[in-house]
Amino acid sequence: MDLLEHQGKELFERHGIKLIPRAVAASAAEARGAAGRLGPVAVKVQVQAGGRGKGGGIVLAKTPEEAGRAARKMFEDGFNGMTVTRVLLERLVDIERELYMAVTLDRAEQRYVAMTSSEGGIDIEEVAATRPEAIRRAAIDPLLGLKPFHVRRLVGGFPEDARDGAGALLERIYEVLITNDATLVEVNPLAVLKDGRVVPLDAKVTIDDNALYRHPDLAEYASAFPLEPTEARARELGLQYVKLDGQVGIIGNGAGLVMSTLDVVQQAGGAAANFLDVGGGAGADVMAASLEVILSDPAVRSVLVNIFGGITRGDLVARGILEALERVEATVPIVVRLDGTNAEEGRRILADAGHTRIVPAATMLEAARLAVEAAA
Amino acid sequence: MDLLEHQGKELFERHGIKLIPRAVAASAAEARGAAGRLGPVAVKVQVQAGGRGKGGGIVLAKTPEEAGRAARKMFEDGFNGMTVTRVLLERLVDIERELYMAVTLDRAEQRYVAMTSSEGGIDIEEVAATRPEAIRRAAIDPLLGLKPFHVRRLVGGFPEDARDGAGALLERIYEVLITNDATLVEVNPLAVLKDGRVVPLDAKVTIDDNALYRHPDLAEYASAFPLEPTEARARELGLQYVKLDGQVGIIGNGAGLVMSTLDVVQQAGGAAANFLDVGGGAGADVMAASLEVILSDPAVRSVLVNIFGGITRGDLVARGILEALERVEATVPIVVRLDGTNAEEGRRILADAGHTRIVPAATMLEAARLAVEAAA
Amino acid sequence: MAVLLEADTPVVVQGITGKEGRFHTLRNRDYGTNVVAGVTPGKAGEDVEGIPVFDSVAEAVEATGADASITFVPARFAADAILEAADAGVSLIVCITEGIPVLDMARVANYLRGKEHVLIGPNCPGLISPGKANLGIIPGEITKEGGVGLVSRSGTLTYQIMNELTQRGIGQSTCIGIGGDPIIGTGFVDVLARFEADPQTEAVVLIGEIGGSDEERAAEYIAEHMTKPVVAYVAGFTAPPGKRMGHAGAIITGSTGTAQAKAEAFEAVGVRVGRNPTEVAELVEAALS
Amino acid sequence: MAVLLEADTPVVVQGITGKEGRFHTLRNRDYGTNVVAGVTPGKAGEDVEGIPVFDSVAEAVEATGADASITFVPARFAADAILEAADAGVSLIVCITEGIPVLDMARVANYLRGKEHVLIGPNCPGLISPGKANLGIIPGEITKEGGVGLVSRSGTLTYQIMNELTQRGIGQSTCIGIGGDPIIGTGFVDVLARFEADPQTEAVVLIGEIGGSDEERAAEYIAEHMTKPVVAYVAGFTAPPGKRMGHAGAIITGSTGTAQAKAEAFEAVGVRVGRNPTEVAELVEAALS
Repeated sequence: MDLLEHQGKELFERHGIKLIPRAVAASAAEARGAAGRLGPVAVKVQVQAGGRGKGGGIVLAKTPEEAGRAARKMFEDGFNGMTVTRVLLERLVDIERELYMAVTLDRAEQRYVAMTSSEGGIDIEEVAATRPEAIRRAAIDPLLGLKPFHVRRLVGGFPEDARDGAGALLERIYEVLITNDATLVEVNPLAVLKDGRVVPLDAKVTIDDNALYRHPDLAEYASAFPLEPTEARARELGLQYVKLDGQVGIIGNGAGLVMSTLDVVQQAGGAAANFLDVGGGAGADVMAASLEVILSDPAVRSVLVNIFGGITRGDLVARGILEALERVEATVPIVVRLDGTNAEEGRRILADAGHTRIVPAATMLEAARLAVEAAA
Repeated sequence: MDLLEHQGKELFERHGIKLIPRAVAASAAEARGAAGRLGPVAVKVQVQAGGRGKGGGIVLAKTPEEAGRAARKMFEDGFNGMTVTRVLLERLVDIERELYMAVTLDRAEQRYVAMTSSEGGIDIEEVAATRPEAIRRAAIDPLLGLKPFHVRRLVGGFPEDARDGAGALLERIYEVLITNDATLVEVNPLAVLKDGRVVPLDAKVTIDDNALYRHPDLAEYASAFPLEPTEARARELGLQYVKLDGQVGIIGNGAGLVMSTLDVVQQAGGAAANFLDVGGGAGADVMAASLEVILSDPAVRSVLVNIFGGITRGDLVARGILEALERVEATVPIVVRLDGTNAEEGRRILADAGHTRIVPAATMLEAARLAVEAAA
Repeated sequence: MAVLLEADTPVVVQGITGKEGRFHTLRNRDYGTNVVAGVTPGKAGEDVEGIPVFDSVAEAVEATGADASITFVPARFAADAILEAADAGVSLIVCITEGIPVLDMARVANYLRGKEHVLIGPNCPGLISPGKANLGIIPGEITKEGGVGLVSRSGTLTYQIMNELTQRGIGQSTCIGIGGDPIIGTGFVDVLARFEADPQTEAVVLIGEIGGSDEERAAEYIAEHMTKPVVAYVAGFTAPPGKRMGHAGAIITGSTGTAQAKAEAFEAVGVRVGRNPTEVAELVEAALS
Repeated sequence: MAVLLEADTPVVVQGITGKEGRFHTLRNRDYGTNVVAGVTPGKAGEDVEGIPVFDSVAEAVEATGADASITFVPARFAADAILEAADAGVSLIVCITEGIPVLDMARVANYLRGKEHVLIGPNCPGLISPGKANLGIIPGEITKEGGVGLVSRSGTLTYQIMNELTQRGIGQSTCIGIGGDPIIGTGFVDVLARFEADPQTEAVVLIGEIGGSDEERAAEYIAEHMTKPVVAYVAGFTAPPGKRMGHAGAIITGSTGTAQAKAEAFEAVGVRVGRNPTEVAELVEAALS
């Protein structure tokens, strides 16, 4: 779960990290009022994505009126196709220098990695690609934690009078990561102010969804994220759903199989309308809910159900499809391919039902071909 | 550093462990007063040693008067030769069963070990020797800590209704160990009361001396420990000194060499009056102080200085000896054996001084022989 | 000789009395797996269709000599269950559980580093040595004993490809689902090394997916160390790229993590990549003939 | 060939600009040790008599190829210094510092377990391969190149016995002070295995002392694995037994930890035990003739 900047900063403050005076606004009026209190500000669009600096998502405003106008435009226009419900206003400060600091999971090494660069700002990936020596890294074993020698090494490339402040901050950043089950905490830029303070100007925090059960406070942050209506419905039902651009609605079990189904649909000349993984051991209820979600998407012209049973049982899948069709009217063909555990029984159940919209398929490739043809 | 029982229990309470109502008394009058508030009590002598139960160090008292008398006797008699300056009074409780629980360092395995037994009480070592299966053990890697599976396994042999309470206590005990740099936390007996509570009746806690710098609160506990006068003087001067029963005062550098010197003195027919290690890199000051301490012990009939220089320099050792002899009058012979770094210069310095009490020796064995002869 | 799991490997099941644990334990035993014990704290003395239940893995190992464990316990207790199995000394630990926090697994993985235990998973279907033993949730009936070693980050996609192989009459030595979580115990490279060393295995199928750089590392390893033919599949060519927050991840891997990049990494070292599961089976057939 | 330390082993000194660090670094270099770098945070660019100083071990290793480190930093920073050396990838880490909290060392020891680094110490005099290199505070002038491998928990007692050997004309392959702290990196058994494998070493002297059960474990190892003659010494026959608080320690070791028990453990497996340092040298002389 990617936190919005203002949520990440809230988290920073809870861990004793000092920040620049700021306020969150949910309307242009609120933004104008906050700017009145803060003075000249940066108005920053709050979206779960990077690239705001380049994309016009950060606007400097000298007066409350300018801040209000900038906020209004953000709320009205959104950002890169994303809905905007919050902006952050932050008092303008005198920046001496911009640095970079991050701690993140390194899955290949099974460790965390702390990184710093004295070349902060928006182009850190290019710095990494073209001048890797400008980025210092340290692998951190979570059993040991961030040690003083790591910190010394990581801040050793910073301007000398920023090292102590940056070192203390890095220790807090690591604490933020570990105590909140984050997989990424990134500060870019990390500002050295003219008065010598070292302050995070941005905060990118990603929380491990699997660990949200031990952070109910963070789980609540999710309610602030804007969601597309079908996605919202899918989330309510506990389904792994992502909306895509095509016309073939996809339901499968297991992320790998679903991704493979998307690929095969494309190879057959079609395009998937969504990614929907019912997960392991889905019963009739989940199948029915999934089909309902897919059929509620007006872009869907055909549906492909691709189930390879392991824990998931073919007979329950078949019953779920029939159940859904009693509740929702299907105006498009539903190609069903069942294999694995109890698949034969499932196929028989569907054949017996004799529903006109259901098209059986023997293989995954055949199913893709039939679904694409039906959507054409 | 071994904490007194009442100090250990204070530490337990700081970590949220519930204990039986109790009070510390430094006089018979205080004991009587405390017993008046507590009701029937156990009066427990406070010494840095075990074996109190068998040795008469725990007396049950029904009335304040009985408690006062028991305390007076403890203050007057001491315990197994140790001075007693404090007693602990603890309200008598109804005990259903006595268990055992400990966490300690296992140096051979470089880990900590948690141990439990449902046969608590004074004879736990005999239980371990005769029926090892009655003791459950779990090795704990300090990088991982005590995990739920350890706890389940360790309390699995306890009476079923005591397991939850004992498990929670074990987690606290481990916390006490780790957060206070203890090398031992032992609870014997751990009582299951008739009302179902699981409560430590004793608390043996050993703190790592090397870690005292990060626990100033614990370091202060040491001021409550009674010390033999020569030991007190040695501690003031920062020397590793232990009083022994013989007549040959020993000064050496390095614990191994000093122990070896003690052994060689015994092989020569004598007995050491003390163990004194000046440590690595001792200069003239430390040597002078050491000699002063040794000469202040009336039992000492001769002194053996055995120095093998590494960091320690023979010339500084020689100067230290001469310095001490200017301050204190030596009434006994001082056999000096110097080897290693700058030993030749040291020997020359001593020879030039021509002090009548100084007896040079060429080897360790010769030095032992000379010192034993002089003490005879 | 298969890899990691043999017909006589004695297995203890952690979480045996739960619904899933019980179901798959009995399926595994029916397949031929030597299930000797189960563990559910507080249920010592009970049995599951004749399989004795113990309070702890240590007690189960002591009583039965179990040398492999499989765990079905819920996510918030699963890391502890893995550590318990390691502490009890079993050689092979299979964790089916999905949803374990990544920090828990990072700690477990670093604790196991340099130790002798092999961890498969978590969030994986387990492994099967067809005709010998099945440890996990892979449907045994779609497999067939033979010479193809299969290793995969995916679950059901693996079944799909196993099925395609079996339908063509191509058997498997061992099929291992290593799991799709960010931190897993055994990775592609470890399994590839085992297949290379295994006399029964004649060819290898590797099934990857988008994200991370495990496939790129596997390709490097294959180029340097594998003599047996390897056929790869990568899922997710048309998967949505996903919104990206920070840059740190990209800086670390130095890889885009796309299916395209992974397929190219394989092809660059001469590993043939199937466009879909059916083509994978065709390529394996060709490699073996 | 000596053990662990050769004439060309490139060494980095942690804490080189401190009083002790500087003194012993220069003594070691004078002896012949290949000291290539020093580390003191914040002093990069300085030098100590021509030895370049770096801010971190990683930078020193990168610039000079150092493969061994020795640390003289104060106790409260020493565990971090050891970890820094390990992180920088040096093979041999020698820690002279005394007074390191045991919990710090317990963490370090468990972190290093299963990794390739060899840690000698802490609270030890280091090691010397006479005639080749000296890494630590052992006085080089009392040693002589030859065939006796010496391993000891004690510092000055080791010098005493080395001196007795040298005075008899008996040279040493490598002398290793493993340190007397409750938790140390390399123990007797590791060193014995190295001496057994080292062609230069013809006989071994083992110097133990009261406490713990390392000597008992060493005796077991010698009985099972050593073909070369071993002479032992144990200090502390007349040492005060020490007041004992709890019982947990005794339960763990199952040993009394006395010098008597240790000497008997050695003699039970045919290892001769000298009654004093002089007798140790005599026994070695006899074993070699």
